[in-house]
Amino acid sequence: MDIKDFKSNDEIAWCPGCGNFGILNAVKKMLAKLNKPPKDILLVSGIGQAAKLPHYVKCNCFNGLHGRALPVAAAAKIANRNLTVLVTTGDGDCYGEGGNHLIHNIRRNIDITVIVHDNQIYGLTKGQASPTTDPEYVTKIQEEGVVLEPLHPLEMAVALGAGFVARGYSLDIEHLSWLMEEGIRHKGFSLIDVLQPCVSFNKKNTFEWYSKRVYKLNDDSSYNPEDKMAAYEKAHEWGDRIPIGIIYKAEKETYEEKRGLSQRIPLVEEQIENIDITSVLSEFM
Amino acid sequence: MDIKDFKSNDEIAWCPGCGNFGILNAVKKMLAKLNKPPKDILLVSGIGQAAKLPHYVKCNCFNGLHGRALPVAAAAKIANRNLTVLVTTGDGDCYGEGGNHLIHNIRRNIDITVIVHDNQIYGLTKGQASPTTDPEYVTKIQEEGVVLEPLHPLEMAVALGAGFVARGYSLDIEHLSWLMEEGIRHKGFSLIDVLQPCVSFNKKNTFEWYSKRVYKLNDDSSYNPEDKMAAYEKAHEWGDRIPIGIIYKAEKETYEEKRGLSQRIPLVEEQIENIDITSVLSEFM
Amino acid sequence: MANEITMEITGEAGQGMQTIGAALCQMFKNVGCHIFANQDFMSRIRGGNNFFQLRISDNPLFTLRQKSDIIIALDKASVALHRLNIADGGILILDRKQFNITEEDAVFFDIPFYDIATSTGGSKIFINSVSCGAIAGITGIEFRYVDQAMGVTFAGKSDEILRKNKDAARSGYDFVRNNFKRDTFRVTTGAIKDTRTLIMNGNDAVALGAIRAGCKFYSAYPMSPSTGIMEVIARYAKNFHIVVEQAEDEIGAVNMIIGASFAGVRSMTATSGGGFALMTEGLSLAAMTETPIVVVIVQRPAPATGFPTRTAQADLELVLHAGHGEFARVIYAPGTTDEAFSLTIKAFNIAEKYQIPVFVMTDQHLADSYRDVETFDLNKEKVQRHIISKEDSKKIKHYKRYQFTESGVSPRAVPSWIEDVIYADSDEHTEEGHITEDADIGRKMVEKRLYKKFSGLSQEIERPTAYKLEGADIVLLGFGSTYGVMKEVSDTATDKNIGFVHLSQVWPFPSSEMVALLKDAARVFTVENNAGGQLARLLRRETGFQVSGSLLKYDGRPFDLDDILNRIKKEG
Amino acid sequence: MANEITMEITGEAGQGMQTIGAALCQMFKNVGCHIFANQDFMSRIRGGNNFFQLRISDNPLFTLRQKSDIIIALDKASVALHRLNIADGGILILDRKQFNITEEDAVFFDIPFYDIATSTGGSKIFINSVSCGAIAGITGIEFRYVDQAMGVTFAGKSDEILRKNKDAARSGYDFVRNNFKRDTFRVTTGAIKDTRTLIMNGNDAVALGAIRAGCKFYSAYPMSPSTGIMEVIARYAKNFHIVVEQAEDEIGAVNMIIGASFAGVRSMTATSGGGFALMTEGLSLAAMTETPIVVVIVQRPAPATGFPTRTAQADLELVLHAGHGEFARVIYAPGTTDEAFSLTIKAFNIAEKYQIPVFVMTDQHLADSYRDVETFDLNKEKVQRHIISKEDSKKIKHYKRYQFTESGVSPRAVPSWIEDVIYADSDEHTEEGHITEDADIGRKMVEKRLYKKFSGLSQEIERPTAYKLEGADIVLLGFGSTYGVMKEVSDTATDKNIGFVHLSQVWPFPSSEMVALLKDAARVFTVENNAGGQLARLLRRETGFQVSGSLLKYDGRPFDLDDILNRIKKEG
Ligand SMILES: Cc1ncc(C[n+]2csc(CCOP(=O)(O)OP(=O)(O)O)c2C)c(N)n1
Ligand SMILES: Cc1ncc(C[n+]2csc(CCOP(=O)(O)OP(=O)(O)O)c2C)c(N)n1
Ligand code: SF4
Ligand code: SF4
Ligand SMILES: [Mg+2]
Ligand SMILES: [Mg+2]
Repeated sequence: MDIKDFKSNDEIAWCPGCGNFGILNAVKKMLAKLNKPPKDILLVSGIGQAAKLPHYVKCNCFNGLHGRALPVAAAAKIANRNLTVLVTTGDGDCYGEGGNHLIHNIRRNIDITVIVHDNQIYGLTKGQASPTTDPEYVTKIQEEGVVLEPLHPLEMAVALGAGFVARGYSLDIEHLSWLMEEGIRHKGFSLIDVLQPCVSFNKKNTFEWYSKRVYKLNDDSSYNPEDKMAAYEKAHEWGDRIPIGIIYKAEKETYEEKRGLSQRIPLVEEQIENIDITSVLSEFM
Repeated sequence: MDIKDFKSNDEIAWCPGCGNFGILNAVKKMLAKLNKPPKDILLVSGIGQAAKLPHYVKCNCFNGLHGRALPVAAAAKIANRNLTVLVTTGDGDCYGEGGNHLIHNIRRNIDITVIVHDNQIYGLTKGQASPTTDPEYVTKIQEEGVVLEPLHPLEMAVALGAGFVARGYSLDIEHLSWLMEEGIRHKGFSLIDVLQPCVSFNKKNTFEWYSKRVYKLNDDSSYNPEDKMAAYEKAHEWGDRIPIGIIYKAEKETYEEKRGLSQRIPLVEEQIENIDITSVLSEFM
Repeated sequence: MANEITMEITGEAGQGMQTIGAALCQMFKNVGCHIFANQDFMSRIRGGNNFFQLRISDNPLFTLRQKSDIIIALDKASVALHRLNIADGGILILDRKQFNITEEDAVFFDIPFYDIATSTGGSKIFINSVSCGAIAGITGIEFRYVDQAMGVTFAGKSDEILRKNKDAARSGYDFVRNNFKRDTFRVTTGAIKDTRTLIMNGNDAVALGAIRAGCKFYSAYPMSPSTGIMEVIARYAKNFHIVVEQAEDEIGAVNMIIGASFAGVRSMTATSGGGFALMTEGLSLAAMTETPIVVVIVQRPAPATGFPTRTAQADLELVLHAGHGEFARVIYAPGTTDEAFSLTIKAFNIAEKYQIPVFVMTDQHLADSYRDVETFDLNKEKVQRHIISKEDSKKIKHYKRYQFTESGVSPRAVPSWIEDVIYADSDEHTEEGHITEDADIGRKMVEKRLYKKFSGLSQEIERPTAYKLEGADIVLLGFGSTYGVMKEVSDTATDKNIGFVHLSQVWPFPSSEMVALLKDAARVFTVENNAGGQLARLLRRETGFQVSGSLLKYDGRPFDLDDILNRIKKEG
Repeated sequence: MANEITMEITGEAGQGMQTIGAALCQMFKNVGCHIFANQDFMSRIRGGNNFFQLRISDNPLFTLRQKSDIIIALDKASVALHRLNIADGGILILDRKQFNITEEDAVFFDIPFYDIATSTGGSKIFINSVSCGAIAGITGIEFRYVDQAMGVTFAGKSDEILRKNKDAARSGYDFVRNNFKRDTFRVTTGAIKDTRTLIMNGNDAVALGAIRAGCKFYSAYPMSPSTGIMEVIARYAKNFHIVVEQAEDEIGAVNMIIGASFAGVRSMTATSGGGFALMTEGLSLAAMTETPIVVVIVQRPAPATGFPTRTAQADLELVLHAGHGEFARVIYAPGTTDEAFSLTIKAFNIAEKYQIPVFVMTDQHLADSYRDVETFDLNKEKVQRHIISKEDSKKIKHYKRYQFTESGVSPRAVPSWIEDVIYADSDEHTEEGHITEDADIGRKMVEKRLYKKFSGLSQEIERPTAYKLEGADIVLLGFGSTYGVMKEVSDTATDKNIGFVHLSQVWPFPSSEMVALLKDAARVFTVENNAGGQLARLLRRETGFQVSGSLLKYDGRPFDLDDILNRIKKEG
């Protein structure tokens, strides 16, 4: 497959210079490498700028409700385990409105990959604080600055037992697409939080701000992403230095395996025209 | 105040022998010690067996919707910071249906205390798996046993930056009421997960099962609940040994402090009869 | 000889009323009686007061009675609570010694349940079986039926347990044969020749309908009184390769079934009012993305938590309008178990045909009450698929998910079966499924989803049931579970001719048919388990027809035969 | 001399149409014109095509026109997109050089915006101010008004920025005075003598109403087009000691306002369809616990995400029936900014008086469009509290939260003010607020929450506005934002007499009043921004009255004057 095979004709509605473009390029690059035809890939999203991404890739797309991408994605995968299922979502979409689905789908451990475009702001609705907005950042709603502790998505995911927890940066497309590849390769739920500058509404966490701070975990060969305590520390690190890379990794049995789905034909292939229920009926006699 | 001052005349609808009775007794014991009149205390709950508790105590009570105790409690505290606000909730109520409110109210850090009656089962609806049900436990819905990773509420709370994270056991009333006292004393959001045997539907995690396993963290003077990494380890411990006590503790500025509510009169005391908005109107001229 | 008996077993939650009930149903069915049984329970696991009403007759039964001929009180509190529910000539069976009741009362019939249970079985848990035996004795049926019923009820238990239960039943039976001399309650047997009938409640029927319809993915969050549906599907899930997934909340549930359905799999959820309220945004998503889903609403009294284990029909208007924006939907309101079964299958067919959300609206009363019904005719409602088959999919190279068509329905492809990709979108979208801001496309999409689909749906409305309308002094009108009471009222009322019209589909509304049916009626009353008279309002909105009045009940309890008969009498 | 001009500024999102719009409104208001301005925007931050329509007149204005006399195109794409929107005799202003447009077109008027902006201000961002100056020049108003408007618009910016903007505007003004010779567009000035009028949109008015009403707690989740309300309240929150809390989701928001209200504080939320759908379980909780809340719904087209930044009135039926179970509610549907202000205050009063959820239902068109209105009469709707005062609370030793009363309303105490405790419960409950399973209490509680409160509420329905009904050939009927178009149609139509009836309260429905108003009307048409004709249905349901037809629009755009005039013409 080639990047061109994933070209969509839909006009891109993002602001010029937005960090989302990097993520889009990384997705396409990764897909080209994945070597699966577009028809066997499903991108699911909620609502927000991030959530528009599936329209800009030629793949199956389900662009659902704000906050609700995960249950759609998880169930689509259950219905047809041959689909490669990716979720593209925002920090508001996934960590705010969709928080409950995130924590429980981490527990579910279905083999899907979730890419969070984390611009630390609500972009599409014009700049309110998101769960990850830095403390004290002032917006039209948070007039005196954000007072809530930012959500720590990666720490939380480790705590919940996620098997693949990573952070990428939208400017480092090579690294990001590698992370996505690894996420897809990982059997089970993968969470990739991506630092994504919003040039229109996040005046603090800019390209410059991030670029100055990010460093690659995998450059440090002593870092062992299978060490949970080390992962907690790296997941927590934020400020002068921000690690990107695979923070935590653990092999676990997936939902599909535990429920025996992997051994049967995909649900979608079942014939349903004339299901014989007479034996069940007789139990009610 | 005396325990009798908190006696409610409502008939208790729990099963005889239920672990909830221990929690009820601990709550009353703690209230008696707190030395605040019932009228200045508010118990908020959702729906479930646990959530019936406020009816069995003489205090103000708001028994709301399944999963939605936290937003009610948080806002009641914002409206009247003189109220002591407690939430009594179940593992389904708080970690299942109410998961999103939990993670974001931990971030909000309002000065309320949340007591989760964690019987690792949905009691009131007759025994389906809850987010904390042990793996492989069989129910009428989970016919082949639970396959989801149990939610790790304490680890998650630490990850999210909660300032008071504890576990109690409903049979150890003394210890539990002490935990509750500490939780209330703690400025900010406090989470107390309470091991609570359900004699009707949880045939695994019984009194006997828990009693064999629990041990008190505070018996071990070397345990420092302000050490986050240690806290992660203890929060994760489950199986042959289950720690109870204060797992994690950290001082943080509360929501009320950050938003300047502590310095002004409670919202509920504001006069609203003739608010002068002429200066605002002139800005629209 | 009675050709109809009503009995009631009452006690605390946790005393096993459900087990006795099941055994008695089995027993009387095998004797050849028609049965109707209803459980009245509180929202608690132990204590309080629950009861089980069981009617038996040589005519088919559909509803409850206000009073019972035989009441068995399993605890002391029940005696006072149910004393007034005894019908003329009825008896109240109790264990005076155990309850420490010394007063005399002509209706009392004393059975030392506790002593019999402990002496034969060794524990008071055998009281239930003693009761079954006693009932058999009083109604004069042969013991072998008790024996058989015990076998079914305790199938899977150890031989020892089974034996003890049988012994306990036998002792109860013998005690009665020795001490109870009236034969008022002897039943006529053999009304049903073929005992291969089903004893089933509404939840069972919906669950079996879903299995038969090819539902392969079921996701829900537990909520009384709908949880039984999930339990039944879960029980058979492995056999039929169905995935039952308990969701984290109802929002997760509805979005999951949308996801599975988008991927090509028939999917369903069930819930009650509060959970349904949480799903409403998702319904709108199903409508917008044109993803078929089936949502079962088992109504219970509200607002908010209300009476969690009781019954109501107060969410008709909610289900009619739930979900923001305007789109076509279908609402079935089965009146009986057989309708619950066949309309659930139809719900899947229609959802898939029109790519819309379809609702099966029942209530706690239908969901939890048992009747004997003839085994289902599996040819009545067959599975009809409305997707592009795998075979045909191979030919498709260019696909538009929302192609404009005459019918408003665009051919639906399954992702990965066709060569092209599929875009589904919750924003207003083009035929290709991409976000648009175009006014004309928006308008045409609204027309597609609302007008065009509605017009197709209007061609296949379930016909209302019309019964004894000719010459009726009063016509009753209802939907859903009130079928039962209307039917028996029609058949029983003596001083007046009572007909009825029952809607098992409330939307699209069968307007012209209703006008035709009702226009000559002397007087029309709706019978509704709600306070608003919602069906009457809907009728007026759709046809202009105004009913003479509404017989409403909104205390969480179902109607019973006597209640409606009395009210009709009062109406004059 | 024109006594009415319509202009349009159009370009990409992010080009600053809102800033120009605000400056122009300010300028024309100070000249003494009435204005009406509406923003048409896409759901994106940059690019695409947005436009701003501004009407000025010496008569009060209420709605849009189909075509504009003056169009300023700020980018090349806009020229083609808006060419057909030019009214007879109108002009399209463009920067031919910059857009590289060589074709001739009689309507073109070329202004080298780019060159002027860069030469005077040093950057193309000054194009907006050049445009303002140009408009002032074309409409012939004195430059000092531009100067003043610039001052207001750029208040808070540095002196340098202000000066550059003024220079840019001046250059635009001068360019036009030198090059544009027609005086067709010169405006009559001084229609408004007192320029202390407000320029405000519906969201502003609702927010100010809430502040004035004593709302002290506001919680919401951002959602277009309702977010503006939260922004305005947040802007003034500190001054008025209001806590504005952005919730984690809409479910959190509605439950938060219930919690704060239970604690005694007036509380509000606002949202749009999808968020409202998520709140519906919470509405039912407010009703059951009898906790007053005010919920504002700013409608936008759906289903699902729909057109997020556009307008609709399609959620009337949803708001009428949202929430499981049956309970009294009130729905206001303000037609103008002043109504939005005063009905928001009334919403708080009524919510508190009846302890129910009260809805203020607006839509994107009302929310985002600006008009000049006389400054609000603060005596019209005063704050009336309906809680037990702190003073009176001291005397209360025994309290029943849900005491049965004649009115259905139980005196409401504030926790900690009284000596007793307060139990509020989402289950069916006793007068004391404890869970009950009792049928009689349940029935009486339903009657309390539904019948009794409804009957009180029916005594204080907002009267519909009736206008020019006498001798009307056609009576228009609408709710909410269509007030504007109906009013102008009535005043403008020449070939027929057009009257209208406007409902600013849709529930409880003013049934008898409507019958009285409409019964003699020759023909009645509802005017609704939806596809279902929902108001017509409601009218029929409540009164039996059937309208002659419905003028519907469901493409996400508001009605305009010409559209309705044309349709009326077609109706004959
Ligand atoms: C139920 C619901 N609530 C609110 C919205 C409005 N909304 C759309 S996008 C968005 C925030 C998006 O933020 P994020 O997920 O961070 O995406 P971004 O635009 O920043 O990429 C909100 C609040 C909605 N569409 N649906
Ligand atoms: C929206 C909604 N969904 C579902 C329910 C049904 N329900 C009531 S209690 C409960 C589970 C309670 O479990 P938990 O919180 O663990 O409490 P427990 O009974 O075990 O103490 C459920 C699912 C409900 N009341 N509301
Ligand atoms: S608003 Fe921010 S996130 Fe959205 S497209 Fe523009 S720059 Fe990107
Ligand atoms: S069901 Fe379980 S949790 Fe509920 S009261 Fe009974 S024992 Fe306690
Ligand atoms: Mg974001
Ligand atoms: Mg529990």
